[in-house]
Amino acid sequence: MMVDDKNKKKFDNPHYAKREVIGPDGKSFIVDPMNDYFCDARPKVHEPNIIPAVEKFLNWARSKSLWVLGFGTGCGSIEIPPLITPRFDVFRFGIQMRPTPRQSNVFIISGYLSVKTLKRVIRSYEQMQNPKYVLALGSCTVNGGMYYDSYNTINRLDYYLPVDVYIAGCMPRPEAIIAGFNKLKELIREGKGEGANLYAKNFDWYKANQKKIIKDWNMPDYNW
Amino acid sequence: MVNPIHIVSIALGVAFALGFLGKRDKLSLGLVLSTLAGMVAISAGWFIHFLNSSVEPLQIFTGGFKPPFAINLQMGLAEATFTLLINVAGFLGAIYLTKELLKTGKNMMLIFLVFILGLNVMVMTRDLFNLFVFSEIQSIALAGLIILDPNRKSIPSGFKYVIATGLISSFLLLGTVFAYYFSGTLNIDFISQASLQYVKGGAVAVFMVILAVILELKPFPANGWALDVYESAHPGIGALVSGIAGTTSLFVLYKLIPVAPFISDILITLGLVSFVASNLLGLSQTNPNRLLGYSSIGQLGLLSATIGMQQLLGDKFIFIALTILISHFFAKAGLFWLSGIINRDDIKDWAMLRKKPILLVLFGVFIFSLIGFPPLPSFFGKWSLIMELSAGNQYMLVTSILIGSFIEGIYLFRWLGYAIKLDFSDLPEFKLNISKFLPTLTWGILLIATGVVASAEMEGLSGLSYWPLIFIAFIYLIDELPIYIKNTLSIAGLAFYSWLTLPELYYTDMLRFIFMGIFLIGGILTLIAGYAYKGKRRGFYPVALIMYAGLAYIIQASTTLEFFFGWELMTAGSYFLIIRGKKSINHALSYMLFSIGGAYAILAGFGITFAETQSMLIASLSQLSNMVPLVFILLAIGFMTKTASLGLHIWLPGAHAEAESDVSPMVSAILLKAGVFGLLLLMIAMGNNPQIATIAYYLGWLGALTALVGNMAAAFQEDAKRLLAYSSIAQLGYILFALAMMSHLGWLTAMYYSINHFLYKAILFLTIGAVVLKVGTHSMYKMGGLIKNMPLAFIAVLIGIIALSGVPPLSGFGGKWLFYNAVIDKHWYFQGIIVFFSGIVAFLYLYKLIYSIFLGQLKDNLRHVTDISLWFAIPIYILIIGIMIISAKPEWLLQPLGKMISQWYPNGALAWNGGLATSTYGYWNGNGVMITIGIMFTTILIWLIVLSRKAQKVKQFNIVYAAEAPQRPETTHQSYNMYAGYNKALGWIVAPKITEFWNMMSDWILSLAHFTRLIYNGNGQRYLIYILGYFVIIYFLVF
Amino acid sequence: MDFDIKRLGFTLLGLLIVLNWGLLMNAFMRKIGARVARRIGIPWHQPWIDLFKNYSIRSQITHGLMFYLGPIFRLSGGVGIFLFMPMIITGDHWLNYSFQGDLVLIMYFQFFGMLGMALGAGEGGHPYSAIGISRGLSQFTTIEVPLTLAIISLAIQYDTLSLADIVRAQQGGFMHWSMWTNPFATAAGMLAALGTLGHSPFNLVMAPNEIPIGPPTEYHSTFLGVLQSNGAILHVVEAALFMNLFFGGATNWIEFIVKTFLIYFWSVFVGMVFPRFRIEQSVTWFLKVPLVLGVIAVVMFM
Amino acid sequence: MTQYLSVEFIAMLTGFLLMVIGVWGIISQKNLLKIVIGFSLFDTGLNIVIVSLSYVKNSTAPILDKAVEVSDAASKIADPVPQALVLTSIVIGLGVTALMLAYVMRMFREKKSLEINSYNELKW
Amino acid sequence: MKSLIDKLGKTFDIKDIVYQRPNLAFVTVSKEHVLNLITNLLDYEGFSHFVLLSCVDWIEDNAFQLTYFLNNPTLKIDIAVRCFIDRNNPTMTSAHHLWKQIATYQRELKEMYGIDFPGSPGVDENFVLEGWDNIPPMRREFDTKKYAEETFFPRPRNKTNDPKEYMKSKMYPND
Repeated sequence: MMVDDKNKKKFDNPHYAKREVIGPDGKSFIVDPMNDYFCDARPKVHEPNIIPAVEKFLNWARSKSLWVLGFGTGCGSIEIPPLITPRFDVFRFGIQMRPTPRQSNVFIISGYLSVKTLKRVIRSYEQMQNPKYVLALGSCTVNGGMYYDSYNTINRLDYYLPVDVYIAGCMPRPEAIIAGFNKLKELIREGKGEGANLYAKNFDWYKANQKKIIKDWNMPDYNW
Repeated sequence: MVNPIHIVSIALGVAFALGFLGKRDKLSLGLVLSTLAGMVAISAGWFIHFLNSSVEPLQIFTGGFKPPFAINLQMGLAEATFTLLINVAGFLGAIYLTKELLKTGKNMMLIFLVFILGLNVMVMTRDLFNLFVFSEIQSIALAGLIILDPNRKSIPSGFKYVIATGLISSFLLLGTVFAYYFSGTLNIDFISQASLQYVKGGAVAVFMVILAVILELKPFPANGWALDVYESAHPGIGALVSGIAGTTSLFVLYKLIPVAPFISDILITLGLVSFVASNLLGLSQTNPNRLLGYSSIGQLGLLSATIGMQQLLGDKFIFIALTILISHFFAKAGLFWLSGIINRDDIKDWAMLRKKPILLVLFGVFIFSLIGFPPLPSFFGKWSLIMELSAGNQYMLVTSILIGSFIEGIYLFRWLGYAIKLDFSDLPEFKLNISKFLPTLTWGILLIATGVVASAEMEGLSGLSYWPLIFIAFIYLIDELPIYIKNTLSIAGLAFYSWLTLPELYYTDMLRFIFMGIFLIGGILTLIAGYAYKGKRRGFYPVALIMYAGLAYIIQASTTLEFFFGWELMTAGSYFLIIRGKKSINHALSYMLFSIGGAYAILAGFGITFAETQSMLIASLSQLSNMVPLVFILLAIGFMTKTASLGLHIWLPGAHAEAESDVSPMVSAILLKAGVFGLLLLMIAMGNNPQIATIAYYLGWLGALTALVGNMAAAFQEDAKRLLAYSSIAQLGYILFALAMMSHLGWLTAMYYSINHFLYKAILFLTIGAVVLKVGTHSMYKMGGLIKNMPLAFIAVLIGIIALSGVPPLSGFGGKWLFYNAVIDKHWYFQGIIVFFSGIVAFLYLYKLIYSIFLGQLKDNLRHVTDISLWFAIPIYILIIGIMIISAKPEWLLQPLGKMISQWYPNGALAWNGGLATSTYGYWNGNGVMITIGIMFTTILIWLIVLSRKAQKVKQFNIVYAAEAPQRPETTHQSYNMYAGYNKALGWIVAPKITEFWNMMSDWILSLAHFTRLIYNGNGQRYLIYILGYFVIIYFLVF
Repeated sequence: MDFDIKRLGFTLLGLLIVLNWGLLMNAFMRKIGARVARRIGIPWHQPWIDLFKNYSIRSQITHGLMFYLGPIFRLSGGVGIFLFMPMIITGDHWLNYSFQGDLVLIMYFQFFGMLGMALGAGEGGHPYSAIGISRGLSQFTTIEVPLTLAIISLAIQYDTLSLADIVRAQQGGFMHWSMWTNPFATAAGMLAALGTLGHSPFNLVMAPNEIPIGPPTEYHSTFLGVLQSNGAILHVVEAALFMNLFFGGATNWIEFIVKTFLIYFWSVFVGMVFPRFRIEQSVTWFLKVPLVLGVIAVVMFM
Repeated sequence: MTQYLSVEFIAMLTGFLLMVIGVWGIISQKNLLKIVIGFSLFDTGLNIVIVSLSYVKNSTAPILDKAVEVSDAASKIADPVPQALVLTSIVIGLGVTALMLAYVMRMFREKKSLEINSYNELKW
Repeated sequence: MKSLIDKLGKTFDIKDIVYQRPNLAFVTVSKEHVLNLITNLLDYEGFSHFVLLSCVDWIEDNAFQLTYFLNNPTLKIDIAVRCFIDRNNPTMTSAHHLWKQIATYQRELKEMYGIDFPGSPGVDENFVLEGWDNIPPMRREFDTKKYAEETFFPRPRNKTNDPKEYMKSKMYPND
């Protein structure tokens, strides 16, 4: 059965539609929320510090202070709380949870990502500041895992976000996650944790992939 | 000089001649009018004659015999005055009734003429029986006039009138005859010489005579018949009944008092009961004519009481009685005439007056005259009355007069409020008939003129210059000109006055200099903002200037009368300023009521002072030795109505919040300081008295609680201006607290706070007012994010709130520092704690104010709002410069203040070393702190700019929103009920108990009024029973 | 005001010491918290690393001028209190700029940073910021009540509002401390300190679980770095305030460090034991026992 | 005892009695006409009282003619003043009564009722 | 239970009665009578609790089967009322006036199967999917694997093993 026009759903968020409002002086004007309420600048590539020694030191500091965004996207998020229990205690490694993406550096995509969640993930990722790292957890983020044929779950995360470390398993145990963090630290110290710049460089490609599956794209291209 | 008998003769002659004129009504009317004019001329001639020379009164003996064999009339100054009043009123009343008289024909004109004639003879006659005859003639004529406007209502009321007056005159006749029987004469003078009160039976005779006259004055409750006449008769007739018939009866009463001197005491009681009760009943009236009837009866009651007080008042009696009488005479007739012009049955419809603004002005003049505002005559009358009564230690009388006046104020100002504020678009257009307008206008002008004449008679008013008032009158005359001309002139006027007074005050009196500076400079600054308004802004400048004139008078006053004059003038001006706001009808009324109440407290206080010291100088307050606490409390209550201390504050929030944008700072930053100034004067004068210390202690607590409740309530407001208004209450609470400390540091704090509060509250109110003008709403939660549109306003508010909150380095901190030192110095720790606590509560509302308006989310409809008007920005930034100077160089302000206060409290002064102030406890270097913080702030700013100079500028929805994006700014702006948790915890402190208390009071009074008025059940017979009962009861009271 | 380069130098050195001690103290406290939960916890140098990390973030966003100025106000507030507070009482070197104002100045200067931060966070436009601020301000109003009572009690006791003089009056031995001479004021003040230092149960302002870290929700990178620096300074300085008021001040840096550590530890210790209060609970809590203690303290010296 | 049987006393008593009856009529009767009659009675009583006051026993009318010399007029004639007064009073009483009746007429024309209770729209 | 069904059978044309458990029965009625039946059950038989509304796609029979699952909380018995609707014209009367929450189920069915419930509040709004513009995904003619391969950039697989064979070769290489 094909979808006829009558049943075609409106994808626009009614709150973001252009609207005519009347100002206090009685003049009416158009408010376009997408332009007026959101910044639509493109992300910039932030080059590393020109002095290699300084950059090396800063990378060391970054690797020792990984602030993780507390955003559980899928079933794998159940594996994250054990990390901060006495048994695993990732605080030892300079890893801690932050409740807001503004202050976080690491985004753990914990398991399968539905299209709906992907939209939120993209928004949160873009709200994080450069440098930022993505840790993809579980086979679902590698190839879709058991949801490989689902109509609503992505298969490969790296088409949508630059992934620094994949941690395989369904689900990976906390030890595996710690191992993943160690790998991430190595990468950062080697200066390879430039996911944010990669994202900015290949912005159009990522955006095209994201928009291909997110049909109701009702947000600016880059969520500052 | 024409013999006064010709007043009678020509009136009678013309009355008879009218019968020969046939149907020629216009001619008849012309004849009647010219007759009345002739009568006016005769009485005016005699009036001038007696005014110029102190000649003996003229005695006219009819029939050539001397009394007791013939009737004699007397023409003296009093008679000339009253006949003049009667005849002028009759003449103008006839002009007013031209149309009606022409319609009903010459019979009515005849009756009208006879009515005036009867009144004239009643005034002049010295014969008791003659008095009876002419009073009957007058009543019969009046009974005829009542059906001039024949409607369903006037006929029964006329009938009630006829039987009631018939009964009353029968008593008069009976009394007259018995008086004759016992004294053998009918001449009043001979009867009084016969001292009938000592003769058995003779006393009853004169009692009957005098009581009949009293009953003619319609005392409560034997007055139902008169009220019906007032309500149903044509207002033109009502004017005559209330104005001249009442006046005549009063004169007759005055004339007859020597016959029965024993009645004086009971007369005072009867009069005051009538005064208070009628005014109380007036509260629940909606029909303007009946309302005026109640008011008339009340005034007649007051006047008859005044006649009873003849002995108490001594020399002043004539002046007092005459000023109050004339106020009543002009105002009541004028109001009735206005009622006839409007011709509506509900006082709410009087908003119609606004279609002809001159009528509204007249209405205002009449109302203010009845209440007794300067410069109208009754102001001086009431002042002298209270002074003299206090001097005689008649405090009960003072109290009841003030209570009655206060109740009268309630309904009169409610009515005035209706006329000024209610919507009048639905009401019909009306034509202003010149014959109706002219008499009314004449009355208004005469009222003001007599006020000016009366003021010249007053002692203790010499220090006041009338030039400001003349200037204001001039501004009123050019009201039609565009706003910038009037504004410029007003500013120039204030500037000129400042130039005239300030330099002189600077060298002579620092205290007055500071307050004068706040009033005048503040006035100029707030007026600058007025340029932002478009159009003509009718009526704004005169009233604003009246307020400033009143304030200036207060400062310059050296006598209590001058002070009170200025105080009442300021109240009147500010009332009109407040009532200009959009929804301020009720707020203005409650402001006025609290103000009148406060003013009467002040009046009573001054009266007691006068009683003891026999001096009207303000300085005489300090010489008081008896009843010091009472005077202090009375005056303090009066002043605290203006400073809106807890309990007396409920008028303020609404009044300030609803006022116009540039009026709010006038009434908040400037006007409230008048109360502070009053308190200061009071404490300077009486502070040395040891009895005051206890009261001051409680005042301190009151100030602290005011501060707490004000700030707490401000934190829970959603209306920006209401928030600031509550903040004003709290700030004035601080000042009251500091004043009550009565120590050097306490007063320094109070003065410093007064100046600071003026600066930052003017900034805040002006800015918020300007913002409100731009965004069109007071509700803070409807604003938000305006910082980008209105940077100027934001900076102003930021400076304002930093200064208000007392955060260093701005000037507010100085106040807090002084406060700590003063509190510890005075050992008022617990009050101090409450004050500090409330100071911190202030952060709640200050943050809410700036956040809800300028930060957070910008709303759809405000996206294109522009910055505040330049005309607002100019005064705001001038004030900001003032704050900055005081903050950086506090010693420039504090040193002279300290020097001034050392006059009264030399101990505990601050020691200054450059910018470093040292008290007994601590030290503070305002200058150094400012520099240190400035350098540190700049350093950190530079550091952050170096680090994050490339920050991406984002827009309002680019926030972390739990992985979503906000949908609407309205739902994202966290402002409404911002301190819900705090409200849950401590909101009980600001439960509106005080408002409930006042509401309960007003409910009680209203239900009492309603309950009492049920005695007038409309049955004429019942009214007769009241008359008889009154007669009997008074009889038993007297004998 | 004469410019005095030596004083400036000592003050800056003192600031550096306080900053580093504050960071270290934060690490210690978190370590203690971890040990209570039977964890190992962060390395002792973690705060420095976090600070470096935050200053090294490459991109920033700003919501506007006031957002930008907020952290500056905040840090100025922290540093300002430091400047106006005598640190080491012996000698003249570590008195900072306390000759410019007394205890009242310090009390009210606390608000400078709070207000600026609140304004900056407000411009961020985030509702959580406003919620956090409204809670913080609400709580602060009543925290100040017992604190003010305690301070007034001390001012009556020592007949001065000068902090340096209060400290000097406590010199001469352990038993001269206000803690012994004025125990009720100390008790009231230390209970108020729980609120001032903002640990559980009075940490509703930040409340990471419900309104993600409250006012600074939108702050990140360098802005957050500034806020962190301020946090380190402020914790030490506020502990130093209580030290000066109640515990005899400090005559050398060792004493300073020990005393501030213990005072700060007091709030952490309580925080470890008690869960978070709701806002109306925390607001009214200070008006119960601490208020009574403060009133007793004042009455004793009246 | 004899003084109570004198003419002037009986006249005065009658007058007062009439006044009381009149007042009773005014305040108790509901019919407008009866009220007017009551008033009239009251008035008449009043006039009788006035006349009774001027009564001097064994004296003549106050007319100065041959019967009464000017010199002993004061002792011979009745007091003339109350008589003059009573004339005026009667005239005025008549006027008032007429006015009342006129009012009653118009009221009746207006409402077709002579009941005083039906004319109390104006109250309070 | 049985008596209830019998009683209902007198009024309604009930077919295919299945007594699943002592306290659960499935009944089938025609599309037109479903609403009458559940209204009757709600109003007279005390089935005040609406449990769920579900759908089965019988593509072979060209029909959707709707199941209204009701519960009687006092007697603790459940009844499930089934009906078949035409697959080509999937429209059903809305029952949101009986229980408000049915609207949500109907919204879900609209999204997942394309069954329309005219008049049901918000029936056209997104339920789970955002921006779905293909045929409703729970219809059996929708090939979800094909869709996923076309849309989600499947990662190319290096090698596929049949688990049974692979394990066998690993564990029992000799067999």
